[in-house]
Amino acid sequence: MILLARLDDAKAARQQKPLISFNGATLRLGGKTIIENLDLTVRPGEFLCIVGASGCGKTTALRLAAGLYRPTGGAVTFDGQAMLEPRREVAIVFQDYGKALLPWRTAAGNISLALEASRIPARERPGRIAELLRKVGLPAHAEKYPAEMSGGMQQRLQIARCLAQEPTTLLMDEPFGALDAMTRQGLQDEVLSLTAATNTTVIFVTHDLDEAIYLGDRVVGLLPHPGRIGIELDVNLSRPRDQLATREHPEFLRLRRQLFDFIKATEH
Amino acid sequence: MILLARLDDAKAARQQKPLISFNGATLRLGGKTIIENLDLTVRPGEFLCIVGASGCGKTTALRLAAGLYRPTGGAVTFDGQAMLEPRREVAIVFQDYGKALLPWRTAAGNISLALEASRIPARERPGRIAELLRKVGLPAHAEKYPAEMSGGMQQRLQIARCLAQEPTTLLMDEPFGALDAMTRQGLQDEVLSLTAATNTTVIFVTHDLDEAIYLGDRVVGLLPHPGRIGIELDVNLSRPRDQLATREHPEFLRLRRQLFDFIKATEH
Amino acid sequence: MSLARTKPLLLPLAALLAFELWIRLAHLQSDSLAPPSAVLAALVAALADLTIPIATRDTLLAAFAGLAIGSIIGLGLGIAFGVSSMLDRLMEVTVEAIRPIPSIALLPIALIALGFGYRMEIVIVTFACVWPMLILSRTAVRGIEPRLMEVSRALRLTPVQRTIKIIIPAALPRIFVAFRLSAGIALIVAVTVEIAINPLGLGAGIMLAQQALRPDLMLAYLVWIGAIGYGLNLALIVVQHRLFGRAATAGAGS
Amino acid sequence: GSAAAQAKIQIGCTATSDCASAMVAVDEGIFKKHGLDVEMTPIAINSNIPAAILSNSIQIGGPTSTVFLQAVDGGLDLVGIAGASVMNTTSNNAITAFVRNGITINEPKDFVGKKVGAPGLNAFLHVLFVKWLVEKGVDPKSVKFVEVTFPTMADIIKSGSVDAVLTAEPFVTRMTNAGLGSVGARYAVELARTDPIIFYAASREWAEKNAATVTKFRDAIAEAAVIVNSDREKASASIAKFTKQPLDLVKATPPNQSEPRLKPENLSWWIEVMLSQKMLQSKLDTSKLVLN
Amino acid sequence: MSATAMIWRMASFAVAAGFVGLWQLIANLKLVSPVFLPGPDRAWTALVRGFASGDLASKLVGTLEHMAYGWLAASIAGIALGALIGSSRLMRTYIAPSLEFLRPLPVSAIIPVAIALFGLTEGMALFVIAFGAIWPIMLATIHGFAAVEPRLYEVARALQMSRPAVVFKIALPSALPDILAGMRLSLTVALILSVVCEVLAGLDGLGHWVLLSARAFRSADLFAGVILLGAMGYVTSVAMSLAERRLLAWQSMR
Ligand SMILES: Nc1ncnc2c1ncn2[C@@H]1O[C@H](COP(=O)(O)OP(=O)(O)OP(=O)(O)O)[C@@H](O)[C@H]1O
Ligand SMILES: Nc1ncnc2c1ncn2[C@@H]1O[C@H](COP(=O)(O)OP(=O)(O)OP(=O)(O)O)[C@@H](O)[C@H]1O
Ligand SMILES: [Mg+2]
Ligand SMILES: [Mg+2]
Repeated sequence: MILLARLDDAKAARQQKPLISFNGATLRLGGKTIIENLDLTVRPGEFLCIVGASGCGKTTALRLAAGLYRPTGGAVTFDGQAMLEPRREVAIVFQDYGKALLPWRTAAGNISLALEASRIPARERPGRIAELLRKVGLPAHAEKYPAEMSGGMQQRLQIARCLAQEPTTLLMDEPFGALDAMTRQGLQDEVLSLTAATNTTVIFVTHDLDEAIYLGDRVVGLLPHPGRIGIELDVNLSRPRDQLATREHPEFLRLRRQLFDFIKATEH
Repeated sequence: MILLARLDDAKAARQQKPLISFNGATLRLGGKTIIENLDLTVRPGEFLCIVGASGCGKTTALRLAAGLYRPTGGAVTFDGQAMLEPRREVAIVFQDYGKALLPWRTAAGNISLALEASRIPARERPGRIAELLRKVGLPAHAEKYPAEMSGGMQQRLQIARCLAQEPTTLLMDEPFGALDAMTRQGLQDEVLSLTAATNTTVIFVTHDLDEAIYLGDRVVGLLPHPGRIGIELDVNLSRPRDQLATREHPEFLRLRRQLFDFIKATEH
Repeated sequence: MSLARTKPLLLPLAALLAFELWIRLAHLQSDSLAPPSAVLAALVAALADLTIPIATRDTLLAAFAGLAIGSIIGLGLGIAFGVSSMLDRLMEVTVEAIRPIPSIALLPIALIALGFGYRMEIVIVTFACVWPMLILSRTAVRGIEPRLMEVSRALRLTPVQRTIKIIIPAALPRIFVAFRLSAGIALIVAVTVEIAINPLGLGAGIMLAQQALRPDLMLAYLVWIGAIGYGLNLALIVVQHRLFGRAATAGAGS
Repeated sequence: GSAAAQAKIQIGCTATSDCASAMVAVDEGIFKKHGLDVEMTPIAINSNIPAAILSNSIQIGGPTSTVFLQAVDGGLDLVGIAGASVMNTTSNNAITAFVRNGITINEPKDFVGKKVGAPGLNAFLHVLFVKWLVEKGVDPKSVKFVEVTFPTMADIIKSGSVDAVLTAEPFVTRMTNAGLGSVGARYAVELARTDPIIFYAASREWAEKNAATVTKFRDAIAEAAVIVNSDREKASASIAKFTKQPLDLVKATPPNQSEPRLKPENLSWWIEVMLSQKMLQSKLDTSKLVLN
Repeated sequence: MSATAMIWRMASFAVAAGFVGLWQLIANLKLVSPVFLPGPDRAWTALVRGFASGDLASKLVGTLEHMAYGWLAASIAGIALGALIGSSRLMRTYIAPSLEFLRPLPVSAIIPVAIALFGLTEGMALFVIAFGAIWPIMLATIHGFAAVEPRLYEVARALQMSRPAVVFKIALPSALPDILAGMRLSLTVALILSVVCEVLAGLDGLGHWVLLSARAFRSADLFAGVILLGAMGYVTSVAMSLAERRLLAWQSMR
């Protein structure tokens, strides 16, 4: 059911007008061009993955999409309007999870922040918080402060807070970087089913090629110095995906090899 | 040559007395037992990898080995003496790289800190710093401040600072978590050759099972709540290892499957 | 002068104008208040005949000397207390009991022990400057990212190295705030000592003007003191930007 | 000794006309004539003078009788060395209790329950006023005293925060002219005393070591006192110069009478009054208070 | 309070007692003239006598009231102004420079002006104390706002939080350690200024007691007042520590 719906969605999306689009976006920071002339569109409901070598500009591109940076050249638009400020329907999972949590609030309090921002009545919050904590595998840690949590737990907490926003668009910057393989796979599937169910648009930055292919409708590889698009691959793997079957699919392996060669070529 | 020497070393090591040993080490924090009755020994020159689910206590175990925590029960010894304070010959790569760098010093300045600590004369430092930056792939970023570097760059900078200490023991907490596959493989080989050349003892925490097997002489899997040893595997793969050949070796695949099953079993 | 530079002046100018009008219209007669125009005239006259410049030199000499000594002592103690919670706890009662003692209450004793002049004033300014420095630098040290302290432990930095290379730079922005605060306090205390006892500097000038029933001159001194403090603070802010430069701006994002 | 005589002598006084004799002696070169090198130091608050003397910041000071006696009572070893000013009809006339508009004082009893501002609690005017109340059979405890410095009196009377202030010229005239109230009582006139207001004092140690200097100082003060009492122009000029008050203002009020001689018995009335007001803890021996 | 905290406090008192012993020794050896430095024994006797006569107790209450109201007013105004300036560019350009001009004005010199404006009232005292005590709080708040981890402001932007929400949920809690340190300093400043007010404006309180004792050269009485001031400072600071420990519990976890 969901599988078919999603595929149809993807088809329909091709014709739809883009939700996020980079039109020749350029960004200079500290006298250096970090991103140059980036053209990229993301359709509503699409799951786009970005990969690339360390320092190539993935985080920067995501921050442009989030409205945290304004392009110094070209434009970034969301739903047809210039993206000059972050919007509430766009949630961002930051790469440096340790800094993005409020150290004086417990896990529950940190999630509550997002609920408060969307003016969810106080009595509804505890239920929502418990549900979200369960989703990211932290049901027993509601009363812990970030400093009392492991790196992976902090990362999951941040994801929970973003989900609390009930975003229509999710920007994730290496959200599973600190997680072990199992927890990671669980969360991958959680994010996939969640975004499929709510038709959420996702831009997902990762350095893990398998992850990018497993999750994405499309994978974009960035070239460094300055950041620009080096490769763009459509992922024609059926949904819902399966941790064993999908990863063994010949198409998966083909894409993996292609991306691997790309990344390898960009080093040095 | 090195290969043989290393194998012989490993053999000899079995008879040697341990460099680091946990003797029934227990740690309670905030009223909860995080690590319980941990028995583990690391021989001089050994490369030990620790894996385990998120929040199982890997970081905590490493901090015990580093002398950053004192066990509340049992003992942790280094070279026969209780490890009550960090020692200069033991370098630690922290998981939260963003917090472990001095934001007011440039990349070069951050590395310099370790050189200053070991009283390296000022005129020798620039050469050493350049060499270290090159090793971690950041030769062009000496004058950048941490806030101007990408996550992966910060992580590599921290590694460079630890190497600057010229440690006899290296404790690394998910040091490559923010790196793309290529950079990561390059650094894995760099660390391997470096530690082999200087016969450095390493405890390496990772959530990547492949990485653990590829790097380690031995892999330990921790069980959560409270953290204790669940599995211990010797990695009988020849050295030097090779990113392609080693990873395709049947022994590698066997170990991988074994670890995978272990981790899978620990989740719920 | 561009519009942006005049903006900060709008509020005080409006206030002064209102004050002038009020005094003139209400025909206020007071031995403590005078219209701003008269104050300005008195200020110009006192600047021209060098009484204010000389008094300023005397006050600043005492204030700076006390500030320097007090800041060093306060910083040293603040860092020590921030690093060693044992020392902090042991000294808590003593520090917290001595800190609130107003130096003005001890002035008669200070006068007998040290006499008039710079020495007494410097000692009292020092006493007053130690505490804000101590309290705020202690807070600053405690607020340092714990991971950085662990880095310094792991590198086995000596206590001196740790202080110079980690603690002070990490706490410096906050310490600087404390120093700016102390600079203001030093000026205030110096003037207060002069008003209460010490026959030199701006405070003595205020007292003399007041007793001579010259509210215009008294307020001129007051305005001048405000100007000095303002200039001092501005200078310190410039130094702050110089000191922290790109590291601070890079760290603070946009 | 002669060496000490050549050293500069600092004389500390408050900005009043009481030390006019010293001011005139400086201005007219009388000290110089007697071989003294003197400099006048303005001191803001009279009660700081004993401490200033003891710390050797000044060698000679002009404390009020009350400050001096309390200092000696507290254990400071001071001696009076020459007279400065004494109460007389003119000075007593200048002292009043000035009441604000809306308050009428017909007799001393009317002060009961009122809030009265004194320029210093337990200081000269306050002690006199309490003495007056006691003599008129009013319990001083029934009056609430607060401290109000001279320069703020006009503003405070106007604001109605106090009902009356104990004050002196030129403030009486200024406040009357400004229409802030009226004179409620001339208590000093009614007491009609002629005891010292302020006299020159030094530490006993210094005075005994510099006996010759003290003699020269007394001679110079005696000479200057004549000018103060007879030549208002000169006196006013010197006072204005020292206090930085406008000359017109100074001229408007006659300076307090200078009286260079100081005898031990001059202090006995003060001792008695202060004892009765519980301001002294011991019975002081007048003979030790003044250097002969 | 836990047992260990109790032991530490006892140890701290023991250290303070050591200092008192030293003071007694100095007094006994007459290193300083007993006229100015009475031993703790004489000061204690004077303290007991003062309380027995009921005088000292009423003065204590007077000072406590001045301090408490002044400090509260300063805290509320300081945090509000600091938050406004720290979070609004408009305020920074229009208001901050004027405040920087007022900051160095010595309270002792403001008092005559305040009396002219407010009369000799408790309101005047409140104004003067708050005027002096506001700066540490305001400065600390502004700095605390500036030092918030930039990533947290980005989180707030991403959540489209309203400006009040950003102030109350992100900036204020993050600045809380700084603000509390500022409030702690201000508490002392408020106490000192209460005394200054009492001394210079003749309001009833310990400051006046100390002043009269100093004027009457009763050093034992003076020290009795000083001891009370120290004790007040200590008690209020302990209360402050308790509040800090509660409010900053998260900080000790780091
Ligand atoms: N300071 C602390 N106080 C209380 N509990 C803590 C503290 N630090 C860690 N813990 C708890 O100890 C457990 C182990 O944490 P640790 O950081 O060692 O996990 P980890 O294995 O490194 O996980 P990850 O892979 O996610 O980094 C977690 O459940 C965490 O909540
Ligand atoms: N504030 C800044 N000022 C100057 N240069 C910056 C700034 N932020 C990032 N850069 C530079 O921009 C480049 C891209 O950084 P970015 O963080 O986008 O990389 P990334 O692709 O996310 O890398 P990683 O995978 O390591 O996180 C890097 O070379 C970095 O040094
Ligand atoms: Mg990045
Ligand atoms: Mg960890």
